[in-house]
Amino acid sequence: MLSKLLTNYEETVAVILFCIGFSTMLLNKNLLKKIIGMDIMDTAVYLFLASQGYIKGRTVPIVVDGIQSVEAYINPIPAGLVLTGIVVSVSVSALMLALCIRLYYRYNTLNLDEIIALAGKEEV
Amino acid sequence: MATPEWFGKFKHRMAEIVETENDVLERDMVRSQEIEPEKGETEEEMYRRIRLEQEKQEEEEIAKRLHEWNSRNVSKVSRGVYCALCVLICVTMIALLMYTVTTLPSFGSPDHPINNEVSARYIEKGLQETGAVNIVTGMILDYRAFDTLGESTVLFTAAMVVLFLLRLDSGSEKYSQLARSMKEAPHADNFYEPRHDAILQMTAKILTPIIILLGIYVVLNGHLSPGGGFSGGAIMGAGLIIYVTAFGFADIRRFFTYKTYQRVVLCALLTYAASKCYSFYTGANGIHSIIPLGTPGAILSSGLILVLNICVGFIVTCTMYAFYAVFRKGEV
Amino acid sequence: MTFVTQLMLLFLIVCAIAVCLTRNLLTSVIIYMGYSMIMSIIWITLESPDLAITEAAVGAGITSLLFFLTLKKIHAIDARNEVRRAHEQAQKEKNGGADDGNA
Amino acid sequence: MQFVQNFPFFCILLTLMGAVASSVMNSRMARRTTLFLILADLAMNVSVMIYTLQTGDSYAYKMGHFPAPWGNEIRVGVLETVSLTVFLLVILFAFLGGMRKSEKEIEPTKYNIYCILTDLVMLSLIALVYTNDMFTAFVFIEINTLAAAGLVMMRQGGRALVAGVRYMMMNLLGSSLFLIGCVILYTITGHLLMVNIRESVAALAATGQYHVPLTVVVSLISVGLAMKCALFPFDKWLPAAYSNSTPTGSAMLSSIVSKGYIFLLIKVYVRVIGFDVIRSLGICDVLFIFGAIGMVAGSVNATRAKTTRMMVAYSSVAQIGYIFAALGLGSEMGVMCALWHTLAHSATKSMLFISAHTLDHASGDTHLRKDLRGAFYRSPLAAAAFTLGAVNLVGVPLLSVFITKVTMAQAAIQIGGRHTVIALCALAISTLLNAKYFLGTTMQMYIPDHEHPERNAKVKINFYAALGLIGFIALNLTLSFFAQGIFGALLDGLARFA
Repeated sequence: MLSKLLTNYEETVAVILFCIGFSTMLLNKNLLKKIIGMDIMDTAVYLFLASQGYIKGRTVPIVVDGIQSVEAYINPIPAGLVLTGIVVSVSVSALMLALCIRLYYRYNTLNLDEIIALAGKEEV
Repeated sequence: MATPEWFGKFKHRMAEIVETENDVLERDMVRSQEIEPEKGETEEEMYRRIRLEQEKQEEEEIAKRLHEWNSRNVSKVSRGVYCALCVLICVTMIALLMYTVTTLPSFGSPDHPINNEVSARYIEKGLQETGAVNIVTGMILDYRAFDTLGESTVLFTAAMVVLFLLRLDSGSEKYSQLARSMKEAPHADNFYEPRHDAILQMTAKILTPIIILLGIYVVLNGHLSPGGGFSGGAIMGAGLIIYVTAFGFADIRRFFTYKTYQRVVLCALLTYAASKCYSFYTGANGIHSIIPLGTPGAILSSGLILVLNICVGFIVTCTMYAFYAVFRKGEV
Repeated sequence: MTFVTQLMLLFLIVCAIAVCLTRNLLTSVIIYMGYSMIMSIIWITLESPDLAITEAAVGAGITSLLFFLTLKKIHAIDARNEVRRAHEQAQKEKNGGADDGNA
Repeated sequence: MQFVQNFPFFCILLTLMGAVASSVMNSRMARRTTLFLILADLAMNVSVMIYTLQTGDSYAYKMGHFPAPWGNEIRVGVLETVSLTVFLLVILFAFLGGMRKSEKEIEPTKYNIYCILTDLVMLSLIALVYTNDMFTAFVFIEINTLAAAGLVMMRQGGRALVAGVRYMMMNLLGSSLFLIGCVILYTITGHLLMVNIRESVAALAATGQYHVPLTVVVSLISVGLAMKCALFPFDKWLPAAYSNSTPTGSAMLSSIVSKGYIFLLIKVYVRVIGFDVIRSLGICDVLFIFGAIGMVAGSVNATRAKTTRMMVAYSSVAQIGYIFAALGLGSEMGVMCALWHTLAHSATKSMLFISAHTLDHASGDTHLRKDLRGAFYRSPLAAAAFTLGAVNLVGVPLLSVFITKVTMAQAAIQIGGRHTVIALCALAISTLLNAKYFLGTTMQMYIPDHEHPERNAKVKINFYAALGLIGFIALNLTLSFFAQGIFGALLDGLARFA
């Protein structure tokens, strides 16, 4: 089992990164850290996906010299999906950072617990 | 207390440098408040005093609020339970996912389930069917174009929400308070403008054309080489950002305003949607598409993919620049 | 090549843990920028240059830039604290004797 | 191929183009565009619905020149079109009902962004209902999340922003879990298209290979979507998000955004994984338990809520619990019950939110439950709508939610054993609590306020709000009176859904 983990080292690292990101997002109180945690989580998923498409000894899926056999290129699908995913995650981070700035202007802090407590005291 | 003396001196010196730099800005800021210097005080000292007073007040207020918040019944027990629960969830998840990883085929081996007839067709017939030499581009902009249309929409949605959150309108009174706090915050960027930094401007003069040229290359060659609309657009956006950092917003307004942003994104996204409309409609109804695919490998080939790449490039450039501008000073 | 990849992956984990554990926000954002850069190298080793370009332009470029702008807006970078400490020290030196006497 | 079969695709593209075009319009034009888009989508969707009801079959529509496993496709059947028609009607009435009030609450220069976000929520809902591809589903989930976040924060006050950040945190966590679930599913099956995944999963389940990965996938996707719908342990963000938005925002969030995710979850269970496999994995029981706890916990919280909107929002938690408990029963009857409740709750809850906002406004911009005393005399129409929604959710016979409860009880009895006991207990407790808080609030509205007689004067509500409320009442009554026909159609659709 351990040897299998070592053979699939890319996936293993992706899983570890996913869990690091996940725990940062849950445990860290600072909003910025939560956002970074979320980004790490997303990149971990993309790493997992892209490592699935990799095949040893094959090259980039760009047709060279008219060679079009399956044996020559790696799987293009994961790369395409990851490309889409990266755009999604940059949009999400931009939105969250904008929200951070607004919250900071209002509450002068980025500690989420504190912000929630301060907001609770405001009038409805 | 064991800090060496030279370190203290160095720190002191650094602080002085930073301070003199800030003082120039302070002066403009405080001048508007019409405060007279106290007796026996130079102007310099007065600005420093006022600033320190303001800071102290601010910090005291924050400290007070923190104290209030702490004295409320923040139960440490529930926090502990929460942490323990999170750790438990994480450990369970890592175990389950690790186990899943062990059941997968080996890394780098060709017998993954995903290497099936789908990817085979992309590789074997992609060039003939889409005209794109770069199979990944052909896949995301032709075979799975619906996803990619959704992706551009995500970017558009995020841009709208960010503009909604951070754009300041002089017209509305209700949020003028926010506008004031953003524009007059001690370190707001409006105070830094225009700031003629010779080194930065020289570097930007050389770098900006190169970066933008690279971006254009990456966009236009999206179907031939690695890259495409999104990465090229991000590079061009970075070029614009460098330009604006060096020369200021007043300069970039000559050719890029909020209206430009709106119109470019509108045209690009509408073109994108319209061309996809055409290809989806013809595809589903079995009508032969009249758009020629051209010679593979030529720059003017692969039908709509080139147009789509250019559209995406424009959308991304403008959106990235808009993010930067709106983050920095609340307007595009 | 495998060795390099594995080293990079190890580095990735180290960076991720460091990002979570550093207290200073600026430091963690800079480490995150490095994380993105390493990620883009890993994309190259995985034969996906498209992703590498995108990650370098977006992850290490635009996203980090937005993080920095946010930090600036929330005063996490400014030298305010340093200035203040230096100023207080200078004050102390100016009327040093009295302060020491009180203490 | 007939021309009418193109309509779902037209809906998606038209809504997208309309949303993009609204970004350069002023608020008036943007509002008109949104209304036009809703009506156009509705018209197209009704014609597709009639077409599918006539043929009784579902069809796949290629998005592009390439057939299914290579290109994207959407799939249209009776179930999709009927549900979507109800959802679009809800959007229409919610938009009308909250139009004037939203205008006052939103910064005028940003009103067009509000319209754009409404369009985008609608777009992603249509795409989520029709999509036949897991990754497309993920992309549109993200659009839905971001646009809905904008709607949560529309009022820009401190509470709205905090509600927004809590909403975003939970939802992003949910999307990430959904994404990694999709990715692992793709890894072990090699497909993204739902029908192809089904075949591979059936093959894998038959060999017993990948039992644990499949369980992990299904639980990740379920937990991810449950977080986004605010199933019981993840429900902390919901009340703040729903109650601090604008009227249209709350109505859309409660009845459109979360329902899109539920529809997708049902699709994943029925079409992607297959219910026999789901049952063998044992995920159902977990969902059932949490759903049942949610039914009770949401109602208990609603009883203690001080403001009307909070009460309605907490009742949403309870109703989501109903849907998940019904799904967790793991039988066809259970899925039917969940689907029906998705529609019934969508129509009812948005009506409750719109009428609660109208009543609050009529009672002098109050929020508190106790201030609603005598509200009937101030705004009879809104009070009538609120009463209808309240009695409906309590489960008065002949109304739509009653059918849910009966179906659920039947399904639970069919299964027998512990399920029956738990389901019946949860149903009974939840119904009692529902009756307590909803009827308590409703009764109070009919008692005139003797201490302040001047408060009993009628307050004029604007034309559009009245239109929206009348539309909602009509929609709910239609769902109740023609329940048998609609239920039958849905049952037919479900058979062809897989």
